[in-house]
Amino acid sequence: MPGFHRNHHGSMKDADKKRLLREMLFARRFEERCYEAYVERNIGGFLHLYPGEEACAHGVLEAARVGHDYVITSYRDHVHAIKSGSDPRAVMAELFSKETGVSKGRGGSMHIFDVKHRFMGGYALVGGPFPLAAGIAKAIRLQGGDEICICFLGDAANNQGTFHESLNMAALWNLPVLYVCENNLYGIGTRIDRSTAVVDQYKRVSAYNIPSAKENGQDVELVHKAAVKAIKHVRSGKGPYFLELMTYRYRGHSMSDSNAYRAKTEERMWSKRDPVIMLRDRLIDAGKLTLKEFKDMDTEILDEIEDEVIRFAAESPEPHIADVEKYVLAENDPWVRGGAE
Amino acid sequence: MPGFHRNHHGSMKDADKKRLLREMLFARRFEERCYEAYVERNIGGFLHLYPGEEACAHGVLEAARVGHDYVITSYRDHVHAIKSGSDPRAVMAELFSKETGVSKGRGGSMHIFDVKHRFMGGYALVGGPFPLAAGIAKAIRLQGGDEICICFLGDAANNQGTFHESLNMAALWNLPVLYVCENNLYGIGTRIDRSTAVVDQYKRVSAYNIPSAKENGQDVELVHKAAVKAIKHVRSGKGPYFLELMTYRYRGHSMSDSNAYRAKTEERMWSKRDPVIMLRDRLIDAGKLTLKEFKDMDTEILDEIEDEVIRFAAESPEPHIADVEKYVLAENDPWVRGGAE
Amino acid sequence: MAEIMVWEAILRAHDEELANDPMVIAMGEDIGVVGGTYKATLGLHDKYGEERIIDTPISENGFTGLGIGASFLGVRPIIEIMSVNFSWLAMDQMFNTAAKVRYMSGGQLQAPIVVRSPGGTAHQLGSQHSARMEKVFMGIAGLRVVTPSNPRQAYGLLKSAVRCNDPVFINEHELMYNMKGTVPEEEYFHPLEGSEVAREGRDITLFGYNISVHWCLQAAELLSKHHGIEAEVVDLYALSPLDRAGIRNSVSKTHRAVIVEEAEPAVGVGAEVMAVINEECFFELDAAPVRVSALNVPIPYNHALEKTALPDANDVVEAVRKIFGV
Amino acid sequence: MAEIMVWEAILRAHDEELANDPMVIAMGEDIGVVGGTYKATLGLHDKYGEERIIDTPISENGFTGLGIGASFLGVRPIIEIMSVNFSWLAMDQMFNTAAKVRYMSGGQLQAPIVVRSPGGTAHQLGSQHSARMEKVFMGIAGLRVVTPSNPRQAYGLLKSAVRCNDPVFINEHELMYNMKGTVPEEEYFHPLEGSEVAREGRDITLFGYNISVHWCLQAAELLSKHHGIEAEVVDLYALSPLDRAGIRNSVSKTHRAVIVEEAEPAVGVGAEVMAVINEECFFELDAAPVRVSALNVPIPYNHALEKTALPDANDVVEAVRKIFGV
Ligand SMILES: Cc1ncc(C[n+]2csc(CCOP(=O)(O)OP(=O)(O)O)c2C)c(N)n1
Ligand SMILES: Cc1ncc(C[n+]2csc(CCOP(=O)(O)OP(=O)(O)O)c2C)c(N)n1
Ligand SMILES: [Mg+2]
Ligand SMILES: [Mg+2]
Repeated sequence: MPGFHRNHHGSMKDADKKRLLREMLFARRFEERCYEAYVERNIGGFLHLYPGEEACAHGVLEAARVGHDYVITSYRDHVHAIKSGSDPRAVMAELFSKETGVSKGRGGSMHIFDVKHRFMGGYALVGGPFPLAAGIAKAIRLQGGDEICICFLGDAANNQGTFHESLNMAALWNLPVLYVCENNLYGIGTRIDRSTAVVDQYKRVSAYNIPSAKENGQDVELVHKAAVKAIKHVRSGKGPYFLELMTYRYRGHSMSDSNAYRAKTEERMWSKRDPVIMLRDRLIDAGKLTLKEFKDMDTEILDEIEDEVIRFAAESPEPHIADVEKYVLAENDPWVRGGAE
Repeated sequence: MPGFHRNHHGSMKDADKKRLLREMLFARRFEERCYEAYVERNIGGFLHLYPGEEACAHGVLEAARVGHDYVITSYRDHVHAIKSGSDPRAVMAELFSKETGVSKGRGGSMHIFDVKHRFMGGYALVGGPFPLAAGIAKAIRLQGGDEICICFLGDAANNQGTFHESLNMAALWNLPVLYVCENNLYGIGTRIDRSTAVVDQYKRVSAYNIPSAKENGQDVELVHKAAVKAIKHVRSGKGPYFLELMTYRYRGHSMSDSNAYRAKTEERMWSKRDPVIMLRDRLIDAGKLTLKEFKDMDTEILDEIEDEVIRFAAESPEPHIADVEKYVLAENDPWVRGGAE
Repeated sequence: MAEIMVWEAILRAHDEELANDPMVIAMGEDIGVVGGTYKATLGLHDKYGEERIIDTPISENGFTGLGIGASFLGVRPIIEIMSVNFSWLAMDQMFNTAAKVRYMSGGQLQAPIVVRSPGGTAHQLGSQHSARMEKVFMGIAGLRVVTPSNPRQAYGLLKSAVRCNDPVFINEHELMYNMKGTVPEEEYFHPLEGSEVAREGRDITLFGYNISVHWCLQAAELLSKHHGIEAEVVDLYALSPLDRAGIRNSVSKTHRAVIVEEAEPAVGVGAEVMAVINEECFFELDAAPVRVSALNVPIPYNHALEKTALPDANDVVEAVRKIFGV
Repeated sequence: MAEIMVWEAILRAHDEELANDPMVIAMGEDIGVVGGTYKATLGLHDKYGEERIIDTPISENGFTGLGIGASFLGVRPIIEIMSVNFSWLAMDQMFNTAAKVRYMSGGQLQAPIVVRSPGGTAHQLGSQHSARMEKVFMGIAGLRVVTPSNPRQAYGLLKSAVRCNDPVFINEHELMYNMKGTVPEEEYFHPLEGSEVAREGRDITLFGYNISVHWCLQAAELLSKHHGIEAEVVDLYALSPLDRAGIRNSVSKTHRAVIVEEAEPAVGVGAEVMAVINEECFFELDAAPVRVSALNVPIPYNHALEKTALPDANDVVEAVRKIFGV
């Protein structure tokens, strides 16, 4: 299992870098294994994978207090949950639609929830989390804590009206929310400049007087550094912040997408900026890691995923059919009868 | 009746100024008479009046080709319709809910429609017209005409998601639409800085790369000049434009609003910038008008409103009750039966 | 028992719940400084401050979603949507998030929000301000829908809704805010499920809710006076879930039913109550159940047309006379 | 008669209507370059260009409103909403504008848009991608709602919807895009009102629409084979307005009715058809009409739970057996 040490300061120690490398590699392998499990028909529904974008979630959440700060995102959510503290076994069990899944097999890939780790989901409506995140931040303010809410969303989501409405309210009420735009240049098959008049997302938030920055989303160290600054701003009570991370998804939007709309040259160019390889090579160049160690780490991860994660998911029980009507409404809520008597 | 000569060039001739003065005074008196008619219970429903803001509609539409360009706005719509070419008698008849009303008595104050003058309504959902205006502009492009669409909306409407969505599409697709923000500093009783993070509305549209300007909305000559520039931009095929006009409504938001939330000092300050008085005094100072002439004009207008407008509205017939189910769906549409046979 | 108006009842419920729990907040357009279009939050901004009594921008989906997000952490927002017509803008967050989050999170999250909105046709507000949308809200699993017909219910339903752990939509009526009625002096929580017999009768059941309860009561008086027909009036203050037992009990007694709804008929309260009757006590029926509904039109501005489009007590009387052939 | 799939039928209708009238356009998310999530617009971007085949930003209320505005000037937009769940975001423009503009303008404007959307539960898409919302659309005056059960209807309904001067919502089904069927070679316009008898029978009427027609047909075969019950299957491809005469005619013949709907029951197609039966031919009934519906739950991801939540042909068979006591 990846560890969950935290790192809230600008620069990173070698040990942290190595841990992050392992976490990102784990995330990569986890997602690749999901792909296979989908082909094997152990996972159903829509499946949106994260390979290529690992540095975004890892760099940002490395700078957060996971388990303390609230995290919310879209359907592309497995890795964010795991980095927030979710047990990868419970995430995989969810994908296998098992009762041991984080969402008890009711949610599926797009609806990973793990509230004890303050991972608040997993939403499938593009733009849906923008106001929810502002609301979580509003609750934090009312409750007087020093948590912040971190909301990850895609670039194309920013064209939804909720973006505008939520960012205005977040700024107006000075809410402790960090919006992270994972700009992978596409919303499904539509390239950003074909959907969006101003492609620099970090510039759009000047309409709300929200400070913002743009960063290379493939370099986990740069992401981390930018996130440390952003989080410091938000936690100190200065209101919302917007961080745009330039990244790329290797696979299709979801399993049914062939990526035909992307130029192969573009894909090749981005594959040279692989976040895992970049960090690996940096550590090797600095003499902190050998290729052999990396390969061993990889083998270990693959084994762990197979022996622990997949096995747990596969062997877990399904929900009871009789429970199908559970969780629609609160159980035995006394106010339904007008009070406790 | 006010005339509808057009004026598409920067500066205005004296005759035009005098005509505009008359039109604005007519608009003022028309609205004040609506107020009385409401108290007299000849007008029902919600009634939103325009006194104080006359220079906005008049300055902008003076620069447009009325009857050729499309105009669309919110519930505060009587004056925009009249300046677009609607017969004031038919507008008043609408408010009196008569069959001779522009919308045949079905619409009411918030739903003035006069399509033969290309006045496209009159909508009661705040933010609703933003995408409709972009759509009209899209149709213009498809049909290859040189019309533009002019959309008037309030400042508070800009917090609606449709603002963001529509302005992005208008910019992206280079649509011939002019958005005019009548910034009267309030959305009902909420002051702009209590609802909006960036109070300078013309700055918000940089998020869509839309050129914009801000102008004193009380001075019809300045408004006209700014509108000439804006309309030239839009009509020349350069895409959308956003014009913010700073103005003030004298009355409450609607008839049920007492204005209690506004400081009397603020109201007094704005009353000194009255668009009608400002233009009147300017013409008097320049020796182009005497106070006597102005007073005669006023009397003439008041008589005209009473003798022609109100009388027409009062004497017109109500819709037939039997027609209540008319206009729900198209009549005798052959495609309902699968074609013309 | 004090005689107060519906708006005062709603205000009192707000005030008590705000005083009771610091996590209760109120939000909506012009509910703060102005005190609300219908005065339901009058004075609360001064009393509880702007962190808890929140004037929102005109961003219905945004602020509803914000309220839902806050509710995940235990905040209990009472959200006013100024007119139900505007709620179309907020349906995404209400239905895609609030109504589903408990289920899709496997019970980890809940969205205990209250959304209040005037949901009927008032006088001459025209097509875009006269929708009656209770039927839209009551068709979606995961949301409770209640609708008060008097100040007591308006007070007690809001109080229970605030405390209940489910999202609750409260369908109010613009024409009823000034309606008077008695409300207990002591604190009172109205059940969110069930129905009330507003008038006992043996010959036929008139089902109403919100404003149509009053049309039913008027009709019942007229029927009694002029035709000797004693109608039972059942007040369906809970629209979701509906009180199947209450519906069955009354129809099993009277063997006839008329459902009175303010909305156009298709897939409405009338249809649903008829379906419940068909399912629960079809063979108890001595006559076909009838619905009295609005015409299937957007609401016109003209007053006479508007009146024609909407049902009233006379339409109820006519429907009952037709059933009895009198 | 060619055998083609539903998506091919929809594509053919698009293509013919685009060729027929330069004011016909198509718009929606990923309908252009990609050709549509379900291929309903495949190849049209190349053929008709990006001014007419428009990839929109993810702005459902915005682009629906834009389509409506364009339709005021005679443009005929075919708007795809990628999944009906997202249509909550566009309801404001659909209902507050498109459905009401003819009325409130006194007949001066009309909004001849077509909105198409897959509106059923597919396989394991979870709560936020599995709503069945036909009931929401069919309850509001001013909008037509149709829902094809086969390629012929999918083709012919879209063609008529494009030409019709009313706004039309077409409720499609994600699981049906690859369903095959015959479509006339020559141009064909399907009526936007009415119903079709998909199978003749004398003992009971099964009412279905869209996917549930197929459950009804399967059930009818099973009932005939195992129980000697000959069910008539009526395909309600028009949900608004409903075919009251068609409903009456069939029930007057069979005297029994089951309505099969994919959605949770409250205020749904089942309730409305039951209400129509009660109004049109109550005394023709030999048994209480029954609705077969989904459970009243958001749709779970787990496949077995999902299957449990939804009705199928076996549930229809069970309902009929219960009616006949066999
Ligand atoms: C409201 C809504 N509209 C449309 C969709 C369909 N959809 C799912 S993901 C997606 C693209 C989103 O792109 P982006 O925000 O850039 O995120 P990415 O998938 O690239 O991470 C679309 C259109 C949806 N789920 N919800
Ligand atoms: C969607 C929607 N939300 C709320 C309202 C209620 N409402 C009507 S006007 C208004 C204020 C609008 O202010 P602004 O846009 O500044 O226009 P102004 O009235 O000042 O001209 C509000 C909140 C509405 N009509 N529609
Ligand atoms: Mg993207
Ligand atoms: Mg304003």
